[in-house]
Amino acid sequence: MAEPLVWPDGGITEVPYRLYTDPEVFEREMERIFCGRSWAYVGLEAEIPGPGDYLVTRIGNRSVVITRDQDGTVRGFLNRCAHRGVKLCRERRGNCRMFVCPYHHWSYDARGRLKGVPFIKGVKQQGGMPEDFRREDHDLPELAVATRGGVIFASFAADMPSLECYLGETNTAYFDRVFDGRELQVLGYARQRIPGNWKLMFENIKDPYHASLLHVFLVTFGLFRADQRSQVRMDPSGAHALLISQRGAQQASEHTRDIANLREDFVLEDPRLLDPVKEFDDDATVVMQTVWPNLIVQQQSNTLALRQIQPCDPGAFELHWTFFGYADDDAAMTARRLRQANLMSAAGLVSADDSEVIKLAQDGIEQGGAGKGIMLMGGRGTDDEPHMVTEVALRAFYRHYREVMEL
Amino acid sequence: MAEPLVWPDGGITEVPYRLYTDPEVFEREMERIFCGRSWAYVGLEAEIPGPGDYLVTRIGNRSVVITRDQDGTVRGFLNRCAHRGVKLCRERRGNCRMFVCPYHHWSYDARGRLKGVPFIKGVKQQGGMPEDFRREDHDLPELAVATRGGVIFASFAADMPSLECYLGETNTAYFDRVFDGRELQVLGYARQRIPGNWKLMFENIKDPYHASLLHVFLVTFGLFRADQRSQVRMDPSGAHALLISQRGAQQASEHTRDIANLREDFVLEDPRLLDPVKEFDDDATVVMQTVWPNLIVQQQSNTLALRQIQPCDPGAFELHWTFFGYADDDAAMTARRLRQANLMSAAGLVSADDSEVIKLAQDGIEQGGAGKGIMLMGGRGTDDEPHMVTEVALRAFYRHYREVMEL
Amino acid sequence: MAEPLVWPDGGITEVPYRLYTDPEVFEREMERIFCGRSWAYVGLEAEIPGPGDYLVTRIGNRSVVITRDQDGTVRGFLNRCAHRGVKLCRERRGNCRMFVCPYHHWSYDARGRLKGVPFIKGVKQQGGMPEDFRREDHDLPELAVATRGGVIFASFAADMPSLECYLGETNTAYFDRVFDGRELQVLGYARQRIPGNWKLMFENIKDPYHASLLHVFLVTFGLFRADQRSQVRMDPSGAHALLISQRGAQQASEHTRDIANLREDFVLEDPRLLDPVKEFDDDATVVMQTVWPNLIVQQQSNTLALRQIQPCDPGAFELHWTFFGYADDDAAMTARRLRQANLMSAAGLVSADDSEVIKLAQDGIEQGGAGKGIMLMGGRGTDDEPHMVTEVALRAFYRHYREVMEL
Amino acid sequence: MTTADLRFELEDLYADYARLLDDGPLEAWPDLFTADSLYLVIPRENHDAGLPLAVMRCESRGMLRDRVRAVRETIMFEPRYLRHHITQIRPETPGPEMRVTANYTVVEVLQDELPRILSVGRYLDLVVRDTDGHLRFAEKRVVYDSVLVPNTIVYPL
Amino acid sequence: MTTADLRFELEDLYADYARLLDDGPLEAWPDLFTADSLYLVIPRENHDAGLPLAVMRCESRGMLRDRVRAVRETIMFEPRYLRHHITQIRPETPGPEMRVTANYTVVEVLQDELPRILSVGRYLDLVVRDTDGHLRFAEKRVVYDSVLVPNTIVYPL
Amino acid sequence: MTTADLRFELEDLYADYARLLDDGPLEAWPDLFTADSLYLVIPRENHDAGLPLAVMRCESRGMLRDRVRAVRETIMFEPRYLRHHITQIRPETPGPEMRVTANYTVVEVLQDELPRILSVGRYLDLVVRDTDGHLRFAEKRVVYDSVLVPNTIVYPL
Ligand code: FES
Ligand code: FES
Ligand code: FES
Ligand SMILES: [Fe+3]
Ligand SMILES: [Fe+3]
Ligand SMILES: [Fe+3]
Repeated sequence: MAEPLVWPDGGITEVPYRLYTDPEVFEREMERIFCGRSWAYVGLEAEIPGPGDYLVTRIGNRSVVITRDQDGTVRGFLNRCAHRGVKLCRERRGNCRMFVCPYHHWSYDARGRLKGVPFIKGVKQQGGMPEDFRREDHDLPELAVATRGGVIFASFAADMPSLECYLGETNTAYFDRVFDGRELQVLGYARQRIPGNWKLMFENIKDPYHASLLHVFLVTFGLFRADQRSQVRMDPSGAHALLISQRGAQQASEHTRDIANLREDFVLEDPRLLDPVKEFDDDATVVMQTVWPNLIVQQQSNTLALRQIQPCDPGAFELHWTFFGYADDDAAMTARRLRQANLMSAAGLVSADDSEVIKLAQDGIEQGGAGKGIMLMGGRGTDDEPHMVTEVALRAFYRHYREVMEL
Repeated sequence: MAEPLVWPDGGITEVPYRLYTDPEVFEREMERIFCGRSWAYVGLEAEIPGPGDYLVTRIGNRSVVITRDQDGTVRGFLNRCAHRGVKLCRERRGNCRMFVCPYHHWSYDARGRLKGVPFIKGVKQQGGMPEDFRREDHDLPELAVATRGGVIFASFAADMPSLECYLGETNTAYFDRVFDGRELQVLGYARQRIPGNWKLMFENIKDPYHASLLHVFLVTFGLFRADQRSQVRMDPSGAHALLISQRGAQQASEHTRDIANLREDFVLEDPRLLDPVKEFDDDATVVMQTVWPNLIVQQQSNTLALRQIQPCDPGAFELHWTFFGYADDDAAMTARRLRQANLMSAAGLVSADDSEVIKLAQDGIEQGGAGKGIMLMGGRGTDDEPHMVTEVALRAFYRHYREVMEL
Repeated sequence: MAEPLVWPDGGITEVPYRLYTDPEVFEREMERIFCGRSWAYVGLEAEIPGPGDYLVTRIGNRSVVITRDQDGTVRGFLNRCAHRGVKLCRERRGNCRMFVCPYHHWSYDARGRLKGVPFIKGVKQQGGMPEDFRREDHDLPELAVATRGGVIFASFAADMPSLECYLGETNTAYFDRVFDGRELQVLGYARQRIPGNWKLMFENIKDPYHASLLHVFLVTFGLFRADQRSQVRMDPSGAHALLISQRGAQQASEHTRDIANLREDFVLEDPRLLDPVKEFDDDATVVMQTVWPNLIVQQQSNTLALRQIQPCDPGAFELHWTFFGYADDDAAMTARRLRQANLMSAAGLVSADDSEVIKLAQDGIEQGGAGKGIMLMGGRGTDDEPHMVTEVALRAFYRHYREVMEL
Repeated sequence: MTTADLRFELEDLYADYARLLDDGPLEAWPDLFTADSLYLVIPRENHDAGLPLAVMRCESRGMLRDRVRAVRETIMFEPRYLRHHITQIRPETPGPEMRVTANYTVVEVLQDELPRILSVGRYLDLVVRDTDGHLRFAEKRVVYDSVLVPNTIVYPL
Repeated sequence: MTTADLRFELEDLYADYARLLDDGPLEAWPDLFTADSLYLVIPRENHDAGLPLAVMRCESRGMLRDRVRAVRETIMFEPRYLRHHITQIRPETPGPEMRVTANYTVVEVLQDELPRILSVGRYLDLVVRDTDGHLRFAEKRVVYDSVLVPNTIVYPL
Repeated sequence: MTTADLRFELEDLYADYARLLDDGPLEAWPDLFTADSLYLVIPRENHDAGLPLAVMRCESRGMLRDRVRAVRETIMFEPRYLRHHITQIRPETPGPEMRVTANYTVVEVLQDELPRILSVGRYLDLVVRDTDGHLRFAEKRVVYDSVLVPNTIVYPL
């Protein structure tokens, strides 16, 4: 890079602001983190139930096609024609046996293998491809694919470890808690373009400290409180994390006085907005799981959602939400999930705070001049902690980040 | 450049994607290709018929003024005031004797020679320009101008060869086929901003291979078919090219089966949309001529148009269409040209495919990671070919491109 | 920088166009000029009359908070939270005792000193900041503040000279002419985003040569004429300048013939648009003062305004206008100021010429290729001159610019 | 065919809707809905695919009021101005119960930023004559074409 | 002065025009034109200079149908949503043959992109009472101010 | 409740207002105002804060004419096309003196640039029946939300 990036003395307790603005850092992140040795979330099996069904999504800055082949196996490949680079698939979802490029109709199978080249032998003994042209030299980069509990992950690396050992024991266990084998039902999508660096999204979700302060709505209704029973757990690498907590009551406490504008008198006119029912075996009412490099699995009361992070440039990323339930939900549960969704996504009574504060963070960071953020809450360690007054999961994230980025 | 660009082993059969995205490559293209030793199309004499008439257009990233001086000679100069860089001319077209800068009213003649500097001697013996200020030191860069058949070309290079030897014999002949000395009549303009690298436009026009596949409308109505009589011809340098073909009938053939969505049953409700009449002496029904560095001359049935390429940045260019006929066209012919124009430009039944596929190409190319396009159809050569199953004109283009760019 | 910038031989009479387009030059300007050793205008005391009142503005590319503390002293600090960089203050204006960051509610006092960190000691003996965390290590960068005549200036440099010696004698005197101790009354604001380099704004105001040519409206109504009595005066450094002139009559003269489109027959249907009354002791009807690095003080007849320059990037800046009068103005004078404001700001009958010509200058400059502007009107010197046929103030500006930028 | 007065009454309902959201008071906005009204802000892709997920779902006027109060008291967001354009207001059926469709665009202005399109789409409404004689929304489905939301939708659309 | 009913009938004609283009079915859109209607999409610079070249020129309802079929079956393009705003609908003359002018904006949303203005301009129309009693366009000139087209105009404006 | 005819007369007044600014002749635009009319173009922040400063302030029809003449003869600016959309035209009070509010957007097209929103906001108007029987603006306050102006406002909004 122009000037080599020097990490501050504070190590993982300090993050240089250049990481949020430098195009070369961004390029390196795309290569090493998103398109490197990682399992990226790409969709749900329920979205491509039948043979030939496909979806188009993005890993880092690359468009990929995920499809189910005729044997029912999930496949994936880079969405870029081998001929002259055209983005092959234009629809977000569809069904087809062969993927035909619009420009010269080269066609590829479910694994991105080049199967057809019009006029390859020419027309009327004229033109066509040279003798030594071999179709198999022009297959598209195929993705490794792993699925678990109906969730699809893909990787540009061929020799990835299994999803289980990638996630680690604890994270696999909590992943299975939601994706327990029951058939999933997609309730719908929401998409945002957030004007901040993609890492700010992970920092936000891995940070329980902010939740009890920024999210007045949560605190007001006791959905999340600094004095709740809770824990922060990571996998050994620090890449993934779990925020697990248990709902409290709507009441003031010594720990809510810090919240400038807590509204103790706020009583819902229509309480159906918040009528959670227990649906998992443990006591956790909120489990937020962050999976390196692009996924957030959210169980907030009865709202179940996957958030996929698609970076655009150093200063912006897209956040794609998939809300889901289970095929065996009754109407009341579905209605509940849909009502509680008011708290989340592009107009979320809670998540609006986050997308707004991420913009404010990027605005502040881009002001130029050297600078760095600090993450000292809860000390300097990276071990699991049984409370939420900590930034431990951020430190663990950056420990892993530095290894992968070699920064 | 940051890292020197290494051309792939395939030579002119392979184009590195960095050529479509790198700002330094783009800068170099502006200097060497557009503002270097080339004849750039700038307009028609019919657009500036009288003394003092002028038009403003762009060569590469530079704004230029083309005007007819009082003797009737066509002149051109850089549209940038010598004083403090202001873009002199703001109107697209107009008439004036002197070109006056809005800021301090410095005035220039038709050749961009500085003629007037207000208060040059000061006011009341105060101020004004220093003794040694010589107006003639501040003339604007004048352009070399060449015209043929009513078409105007200009160059920033003073010592250009004649237009004829620039085009070469064949291309001159076909140029004269359309611009045969008859008075031209402008029918109107269309302008597009296409989100792709400017070279993708030339690749598209120089590529007959795509026409018989992408353009279902053309094929459906037999306007262009892989099995038509046709030829691809270049000038010796490879800079310019001609695609010449002859209309077939609307019928299926072994060579149309490749076209996924051919519509054999598509019969026009109003056939006037396509009622070509022969108007040139040869059998060609379509002649597409590409003239380095910025012009496409199109004769598609009875639609005559010039397309001027104005690059914006590595990822976008403007395409400026000038539709024309001849002053001696009868009303029926004019009506025919205007109806057939439905196939072309911003909403063209045919050219829409091209502007859309160019965007898809740029989208695919910009996905990052190394990459290259391949151009092997019709072999590896760069000689004229008597058929359209070939990418020969693209190879010839890049042969010349590499020479000029020294890449 | 990529290639080191070589200044043309002409010295301060020639400005290389790269200064208006190069991002590295821009970065350097932000550091050295705006956030370096300079007094930047940030607002009026009348805008924050009471304790706790604050306003948010920008110095260079940095957001700053200017506030009046409980003792009535004006203070300022960088608007960026020390925790993770969030832009603290979101409102343009307001009142508060402590500044609380929305993200984790860290709170700062009027000098940007960190006063509160929620859960600093943890919750229920869990979490919190480490033992060695000291709040005072995390205060925000405080600004030096100076006020004169109700106008507030701030600096990122701690050891600035007094405002008086920064402005120099003459500029201080003329500054005091308008800001004479009378209470100021804000009449309102106007804001523009002008697509040009920020220096073009200073060049424009420091250049009396253009006023008598570009501004046909001014000349038509004799508000500004090349043959008026006038002077251009600088401070010793050349950073600041004064254009002082005296209104003439609406009549043609040998010196107005240069103006192509002078409208001698233009008589106002409603003359109230221009009914200036003398309100200062001297004969000057127009005094335009430019204060390095971001302020223009304008007295144009009875229109009093401050223009603050906020650079966005090499190709754009924001211009923030504050129109004001005096608390003791009578209704007629206020009405007069408001009517004369028609000549200024975003829709100004006069200043529209300037914002438009600045865009044309940037458009012309960005055309690429080497290039430079020249500033020879009135010779090559940098001394005060008793007339307006000169670019002396621009030369002085660039003399100082080169010193500060070390270019 | 609906009568002229009813048409203008309808136009005014939409004008009031826009004004209360753009210029306030926001607190009065829920009064344009019936007590048991349904208000949805839903991406066009969900609407077209028959997926129920909406980014705002208020199943009563009370829920609308809760939303308004959250905007006022609990949500943290940057100050902004919004401006509606509601056009092609088209009652599909005459009478006291009207299916009404309209196109809308909401332009957003953040402080010191240039205006931009926040949301564009159409309204699929059911307008009824309420017990007190006023026209009100019994249903309002805001189906937005701008599926990729530029950051946050804070105020109702 | 035209009567209220006629004005609303006219408003509804434009609302239907917008809906059929934005929400479909596109196949029904040509039915809003007379059999021998003229439909032009022409850049303002050509219109003002008296140059005849239009980027879309349909000289009959049949040609409109051919255009629609091409959009459906032959043209290759990225998926997109469009949304019209048609305002200041102004009948210049009363009676069965009305010269009508209106302003329009079409906002385009490409997949995973933010909304943008595709085209802005005015309609210069001739609206007639057709034999079957319906109002239809005998002429529609779409004169667009946005002379530099952002890539492609696929659907009629 | 105002009558249908009056409503349409009002709609036409705004349509004429838009047309004269967008398509000209600009010289006829002041005739839509009364002789002693007040015309203001004022940023919303000033309007909301009770600050009187407007970027355009014409205190009579004569001043409007002076502004028009300056645009024609003295101001130097790049050529541009403008297009208005005026919606939610809402007469607050019936009768000869009407307080009218409306929302507006003006889209600007500079030569060889893509269209962009120049200004967005609302009109706060007083419309009166003038002595010659025509409706005219006695007051027009253009309150613009787009406080940061993209360069220059040359033509009235
Ligand atoms: S680019 Fe895909 S087939 Fe040619
Ligand atoms: S910049 Fe052209 S005359 Fe000064
Ligand atoms: S970022 Fe400001 S308190 Fe955490
Ligand atoms: Fe949060
Ligand atoms: Fe083509
Ligand atoms: Fe000026």
